Amino acid sequence: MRFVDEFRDADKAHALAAKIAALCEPGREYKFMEVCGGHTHTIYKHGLEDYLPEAVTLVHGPGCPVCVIPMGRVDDAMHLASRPEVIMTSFGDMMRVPGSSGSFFDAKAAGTDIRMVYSPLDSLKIARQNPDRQVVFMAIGFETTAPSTAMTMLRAAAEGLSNFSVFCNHVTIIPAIKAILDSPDLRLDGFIGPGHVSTVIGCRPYEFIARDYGKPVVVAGFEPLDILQSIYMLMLQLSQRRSEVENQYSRVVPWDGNLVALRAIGQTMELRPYFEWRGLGFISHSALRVRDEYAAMDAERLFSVPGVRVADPKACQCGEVLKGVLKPWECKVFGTACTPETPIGTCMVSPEGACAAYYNYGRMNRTRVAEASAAGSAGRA
Amino acid sequence: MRFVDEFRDADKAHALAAKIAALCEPGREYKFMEVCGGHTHTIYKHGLEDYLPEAVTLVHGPGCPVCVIPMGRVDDAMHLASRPEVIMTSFGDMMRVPGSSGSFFDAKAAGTDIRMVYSPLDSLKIARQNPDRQVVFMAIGFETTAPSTAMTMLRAAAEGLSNFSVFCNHVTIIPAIKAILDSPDLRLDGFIGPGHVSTVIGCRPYEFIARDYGKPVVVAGFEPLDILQSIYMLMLQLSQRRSEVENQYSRVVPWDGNLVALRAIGQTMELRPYFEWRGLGFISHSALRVRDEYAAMDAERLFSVPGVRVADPKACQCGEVLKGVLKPWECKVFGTACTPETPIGTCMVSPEGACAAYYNYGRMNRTRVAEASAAGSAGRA
Amino acid sequence: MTAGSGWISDALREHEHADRPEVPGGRTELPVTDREQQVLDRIDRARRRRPRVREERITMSHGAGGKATQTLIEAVFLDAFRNPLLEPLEDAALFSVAGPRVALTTDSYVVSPLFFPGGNIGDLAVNGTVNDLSVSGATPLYLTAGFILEEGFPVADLTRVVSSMQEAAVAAGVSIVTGDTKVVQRGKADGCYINTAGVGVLLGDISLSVACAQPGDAIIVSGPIGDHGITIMLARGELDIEADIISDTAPLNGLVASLLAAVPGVRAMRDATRGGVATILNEIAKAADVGVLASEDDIPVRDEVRGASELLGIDPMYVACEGRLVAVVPGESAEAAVRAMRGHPLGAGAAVIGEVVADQPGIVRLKTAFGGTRIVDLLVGDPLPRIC
Amino acid sequence: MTAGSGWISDALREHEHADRPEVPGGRTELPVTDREQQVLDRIDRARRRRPRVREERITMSHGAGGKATQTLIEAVFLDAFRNPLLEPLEDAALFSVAGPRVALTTDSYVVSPLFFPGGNIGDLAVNGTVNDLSVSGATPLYLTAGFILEEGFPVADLTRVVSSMQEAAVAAGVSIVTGDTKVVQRGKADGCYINTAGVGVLLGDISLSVACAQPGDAIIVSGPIGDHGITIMLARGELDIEADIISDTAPLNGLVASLLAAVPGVRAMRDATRGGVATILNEIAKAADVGVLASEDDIPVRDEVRGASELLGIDPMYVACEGRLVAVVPGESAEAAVRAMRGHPLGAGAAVIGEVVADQPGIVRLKTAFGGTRIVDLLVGDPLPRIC
Amino acid sequence: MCLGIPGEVVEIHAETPDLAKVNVSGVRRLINIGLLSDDPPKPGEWVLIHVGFALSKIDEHEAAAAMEFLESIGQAYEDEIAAMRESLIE
Amino acid sequence: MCLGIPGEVVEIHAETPDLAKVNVSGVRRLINIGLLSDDPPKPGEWVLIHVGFALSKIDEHEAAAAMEFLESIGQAYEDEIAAMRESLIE
Ligand code: SF4
Ligand code: SF4
Ligand SMILES: [Mg+2]
Ligand SMILES: [Mg+2]
Ligand SMILES: [Mg+2]
Ligand SMILES: [Mg+2]
Ligand SMILES: [Mg+2]
Ligand SMILES: [Mg+2]
Ligand SMILES: [Mg+2]
Ligand SMILES: [Mg+2]
Ligand SMILES: [Mg+2]
Ligand SMILES: [Mg+2]
Repeated sequence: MRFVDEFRDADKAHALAAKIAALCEPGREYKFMEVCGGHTHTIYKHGLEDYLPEAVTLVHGPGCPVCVIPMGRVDDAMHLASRPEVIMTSFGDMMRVPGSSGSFFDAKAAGTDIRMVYSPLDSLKIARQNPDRQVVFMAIGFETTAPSTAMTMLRAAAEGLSNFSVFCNHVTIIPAIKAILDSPDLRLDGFIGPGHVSTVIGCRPYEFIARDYGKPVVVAGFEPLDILQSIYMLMLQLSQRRSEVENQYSRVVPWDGNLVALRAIGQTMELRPYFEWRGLGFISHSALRVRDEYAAMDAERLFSVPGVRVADPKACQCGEVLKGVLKPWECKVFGTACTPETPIGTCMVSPEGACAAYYNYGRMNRTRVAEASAAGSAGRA
Repeated sequence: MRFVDEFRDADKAHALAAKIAALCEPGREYKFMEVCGGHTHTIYKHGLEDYLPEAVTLVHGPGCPVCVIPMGRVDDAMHLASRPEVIMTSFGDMMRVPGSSGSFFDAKAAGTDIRMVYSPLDSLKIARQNPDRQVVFMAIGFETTAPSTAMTMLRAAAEGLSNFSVFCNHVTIIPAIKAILDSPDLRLDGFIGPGHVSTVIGCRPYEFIARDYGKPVVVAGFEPLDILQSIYMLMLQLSQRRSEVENQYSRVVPWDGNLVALRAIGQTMELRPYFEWRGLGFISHSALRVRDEYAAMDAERLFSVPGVRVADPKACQCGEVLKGVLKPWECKVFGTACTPETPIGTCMVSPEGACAAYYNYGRMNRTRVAEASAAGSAGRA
Repeated sequence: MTAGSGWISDALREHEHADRPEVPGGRTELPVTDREQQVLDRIDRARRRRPRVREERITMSHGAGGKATQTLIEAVFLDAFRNPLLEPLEDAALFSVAGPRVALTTDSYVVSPLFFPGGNIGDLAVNGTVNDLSVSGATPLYLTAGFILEEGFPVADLTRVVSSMQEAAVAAGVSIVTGDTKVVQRGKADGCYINTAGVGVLLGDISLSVACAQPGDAIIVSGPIGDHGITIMLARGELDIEADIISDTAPLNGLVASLLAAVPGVRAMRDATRGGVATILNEIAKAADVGVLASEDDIPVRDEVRGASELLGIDPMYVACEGRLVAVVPGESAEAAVRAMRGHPLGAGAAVIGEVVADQPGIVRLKTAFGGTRIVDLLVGDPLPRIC
Repeated sequence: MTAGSGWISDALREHEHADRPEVPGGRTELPVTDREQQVLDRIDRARRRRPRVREERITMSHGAGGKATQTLIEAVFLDAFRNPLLEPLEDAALFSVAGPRVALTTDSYVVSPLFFPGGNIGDLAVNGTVNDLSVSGATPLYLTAGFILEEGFPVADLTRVVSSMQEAAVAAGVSIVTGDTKVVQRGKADGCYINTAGVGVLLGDISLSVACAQPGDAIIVSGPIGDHGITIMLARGELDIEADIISDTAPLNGLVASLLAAVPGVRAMRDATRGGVATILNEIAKAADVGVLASEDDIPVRDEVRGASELLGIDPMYVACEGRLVAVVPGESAEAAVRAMRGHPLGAGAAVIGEVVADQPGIVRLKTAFGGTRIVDLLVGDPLPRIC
Repeated sequence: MCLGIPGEVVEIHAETPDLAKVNVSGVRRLINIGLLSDDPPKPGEWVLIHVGFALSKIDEHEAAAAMEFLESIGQAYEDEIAAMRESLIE
Repeated sequence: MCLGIPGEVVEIHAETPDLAKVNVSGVRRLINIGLLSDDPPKPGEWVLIHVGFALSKIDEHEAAAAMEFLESIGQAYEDEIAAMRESLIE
């Protein structure tokens, strides 16, 4: 696959790893946060940590769309879905996210009409096919996904579809990063910037990080070499005592983002005064809601939504994991009470969730792995 | 079973048979029509003909509710049923009656929403459970069944149910008997009168047969001894040169019928000017339709019904069988092209249809049967 | 809705028991890799625990072949059916059979409702297949079990079904040695369908076939007919009819063994299921090209079965049984056969109901209680409640 | 709508051929009983004719056990599967098996759509069960076939499915010797579900089990993985994705025979179906309590399977195959095994994909193409298309 | 015409006196007795049931009379048969 | 964040120029290119696909530059390794 395979080359990874190792100042520890869950996924899926020196630690950030949905919103969605006239549509990732009484998947098994879609546009197809039902799209995701929801709303409006609406849970990444930067218990040396969000918002929004907090940011692609190169670029900035926003993913991310996408979002959605993030609490101006002009497509206004706040289960330490304070395995219930089969926190649900990524791909003794790899004939490290 | 088993006693049957045989005038043939398909069913199911002398022949009449439904009405019903909002409800007997493009059963297999009910009241239950659908009850039957439809309509009206209607195909037996009496090609010596119809209409309506046509009528019950006794009573009238209406089934049939039932019919339905009977053609004042006062429950007015007339398949000789001109097996296609699996005519569908009754129960060589019975240890004739 | 907040507390309770060696001084004491390794070891122990189905309902995951499927198989099926042949959970069960010939049969069970007076789909699925083997003259040994579950099916119901299967298997002396589970979307099944295939062994040179029926043979039924079919029709509730009647579902291998021991010359046996006794009589008439003459008076039918049949306008001769067999034996062995069957609890109501005759080959006739004769043909269509 | 007015003309045409000896002078010539007898004889001849299913769609009657069921069995199933063991249509098929041990397996097939590029539910149902027997080391001999049909299912589709089954059975050298048909109400199934159980015989003392895997063993896959699963996902049409890819459904008994002939020391085989190759690797790790170390680069995956998987965010390792096996062989036999498999058309793409190791028992690790290592656990849930 | 089955009224439905529970050979069903409102059946009385409605009451007196007649001719017939047999034996 | 896959535009949908068929490793799907209306992709160009939408065009020039950099350090690394090996042999 073009633009994929060439960025998975092991030889180049060794070269980059050597460069990174060479940049390590003796005795210094480096902590970088990959903001985006897609990066977390790549890191574990490809075993990228095998290439990093001990001194470099990756901290998994809050950029997993599913992980930050608070339980109350899941319950609200479930409440909507349980209306007999409603067909709820949802991305596959969302299906296993636990609300306080089970997931969409459980509700579907119990008879609630919840259907999985690949694209928000599929919801329109379902709406057209079921004119006597109300199709509600469970909109989740960061700025990457919001434009697709926006385009789908514009399309529905153009068609005059009257039975399609959006339960809007889109969130914006910058306030979350800011919240993390402001949290007292975390020391980071730099950020691996979210590549796909940046195709929409561009690189400028990160400048305050470099400027005000003095932390380097490298917007990174999603292949393992992209991430390794970004780490190298961060190390290089640190060694040169620079703190800038750089774009490793320039083949995909334009510096100014996608204006059409931003316009579409702006036309249909506006910032909420505040929104609850799982583990991070309420963050102001951190999420989107449907604009008044599209009230007829706003499920929150069309149907009454209980909107109760549900406290996370006490055992759940997702907040600490999302902030990068705890490693996934350091959560007390990790792997015993909380597993991908029975996720207690949402970080255990999505393949982008730090806990799930670690559990599914990373759960092994790296020292022993390294030995085995060296010995094993099937490997080729 | 009380009122059943005691009327199935073989010893008494032998006694009656002997009495009947004794009444046969040498050289004379006796032809009695059992008007009612229920009687036809009893006759074959119990092998009653084994008790009758050669000189006595039973002619099967038109009193099978399903057999007289013309193809056009089945097609109309199918048209109604195929409307997406309609749930058609039907008695089991009706399910296999062929229209010009298959039966209800076939339509159901192809996805049409047709449900079997035991009682018309079950249709109300379905209507209550499906407030957004239109439940149409396929009403068929003679005066026996019409009161149940009428009571169901009255109940629906009392409840204010707005999604229940009736596709009314109720027919009345007297005009059909008159049509047979007037048909030139048939000579009958008397009638075994329909017992269950008579619980509703009583015995008086048959008086014209005795009076104007000089044929004896005995209203008969449905157990084999009832029929045998009725034949005996007919033979007795003939031997005494009487022609009267007698009531063999007095344990169930009041001479004046059931006034409540007649009132219920009269309140909800009225005579049609004419109606088509399969095989018998159009007979005036021979069927019921919904009264104007209940127009909101008349499927024929609520929905447009094509009302096309469909000619019976050319090979079909149901008309002759219904009039008693042909014995079932004398129809050219009997048992080869027309079988209960693939009925061409409706007489092959219902267990009360003469052809079906003969095919299912009677299809054997009676002479050989008699021999076998005599020899067989399992029998006890 | 599955789970409820209950599952979280459940999971946590279990977690408490995840024999975790406490790190004395808290996590700062050990280097990171050691602490991580301890967590991994704890997870490893938790994973090796006895699996438990936490969901209240079957979800698509239970059929996807992954962890949920494995948990379902181990916690529900293996746990109930446990035997050395099933236990390896390999692609096929391996065993030896001692006997010159092997009998193989299959049936799918789609009964609705799944639970009914006298049984449920589980014992039905075991007994039905045991019976097909038994009436073939085989000693039933091994069963397969294939489940098609509908998304949303309550796990508690599945557990009940499965434990009934095991009880039925134990009662019949057979083992369920291999199985399969598929889950289909909601609305693509009716809760639970089960297929069982069965393997039995024929000892000696027994040779049974309805084609062997000969004029003069007696036809015997092992007990009152139609109980199962009527029970099911009433259990559906649509007819609003109540009656104190229960399904006759039962394994017939014991009864068959008694019969074969007493009457080695038995010509054929069939278990009367769908289509009832009438269908079997027709199968005999057709296969052997003989006439069958049965006697209505001699056919055992319970009052309730008769009452319900009259109300619905159906004929008990066509109504299904699930624990009755029809046997064809030489006329001279009829008495011995009935005696042998009556000696077994499941044959207490055995009776000769007719005989094989030479004339009218292919046709089944019934001497009615009234003293007449009528044909009993194969049923056309379903036995539909009728008005006329 | 079934039939159409066409069925009447059909029936009449057939009636014309009902070799009816013409009564010379018409019916008045003969006494009534003789005429009646002639009609009865004519009917008798018509009834003994070859049965034919006239309906275009399956109706409830086809499952009621009466005439329609019998017609369906004879005209569709018996006609396609005809063999001496099936033909008596007794309650069980009887046969002898020559071999010390017998293998028994079952699987239900609920694939949707029923017809897909490269096959349909029919050949799938035969191949799948043949494969479970084959990978157990058995020579597949006899299959059962249990159908659950949905009211309204087109008879033409059923006929296609059944003839594919027969073709697959012939190709695999097995016979379908007993069967069962149930019909469920519209909306209670998805057209057609099939269960097949299979009996095979183990010759010699071959003993295969994933529990026998030992450190040093090589793990081999017989060809590119995931073709079937991706084909089915795309064939459903909901994803609007097109690709020139067809199911790999195939009978593996020939390939297994070649492998066993070349490498008698084979430890175990599994056919990779639901859950894909990843699940089998986990089964090995768990059953033998060993580690499994596979190499991403060595696992054959077609471009289209990879492309579709990337688009959908799923992992080909978990995608189903229906004609691929995973074999565990001693390390020293790996080369011979691959050579033997490549000599067979169904093993042309065979490759060593990993090895059994002693450390991290119970865990499957994958050396990624990138040179890292990751765990490959059992799949949780369905492979769901994902956005993130 | 149309199926009619005799059943014994077991009880009148308390809330809806339109309905009665009838017993047919040990099988019970609620049926509508609205068509007999001129003379509603009491428990112990028998009715004829058709499609869930009681169509008429069964007159035990008339039934007994019918049986009597049948028995009388049955008796006469048996006497005759017996006489014939005796004459044959003689 | 969120899955993004590179695909090659194969053709623009004739009736709805909002839609384009893309090819991902031999697999084709129609996707919405409305978000690229400022500079619509032409057949042969590559786009990044996310939930059925093209989110951005892939800049081949930038990709080549990135590759060049990676290759250069790869080369440098290999030279170094080779040098090291030689030094060991010596
Ligand atoms: S292990 Fe579970 S509860 Fe703990 S942080 Fe991870 S997802 Fe949250
Ligand atoms: S055989 Fe068929 S076509 Fe002929 S009269 Fe009877 S029902 Fe009608
Ligand atoms: Mg809903
Ligand atoms: Mg309809
Ligand atoms: Mg069977
Ligand atoms: Mg069976
Ligand atoms: Mg059987
Ligand atoms: Mg299986
Ligand atoms: Mg199997
Ligand atoms: Mg299998
Ligand atoms: Mg297998
Ligand atoms: Mg069967």
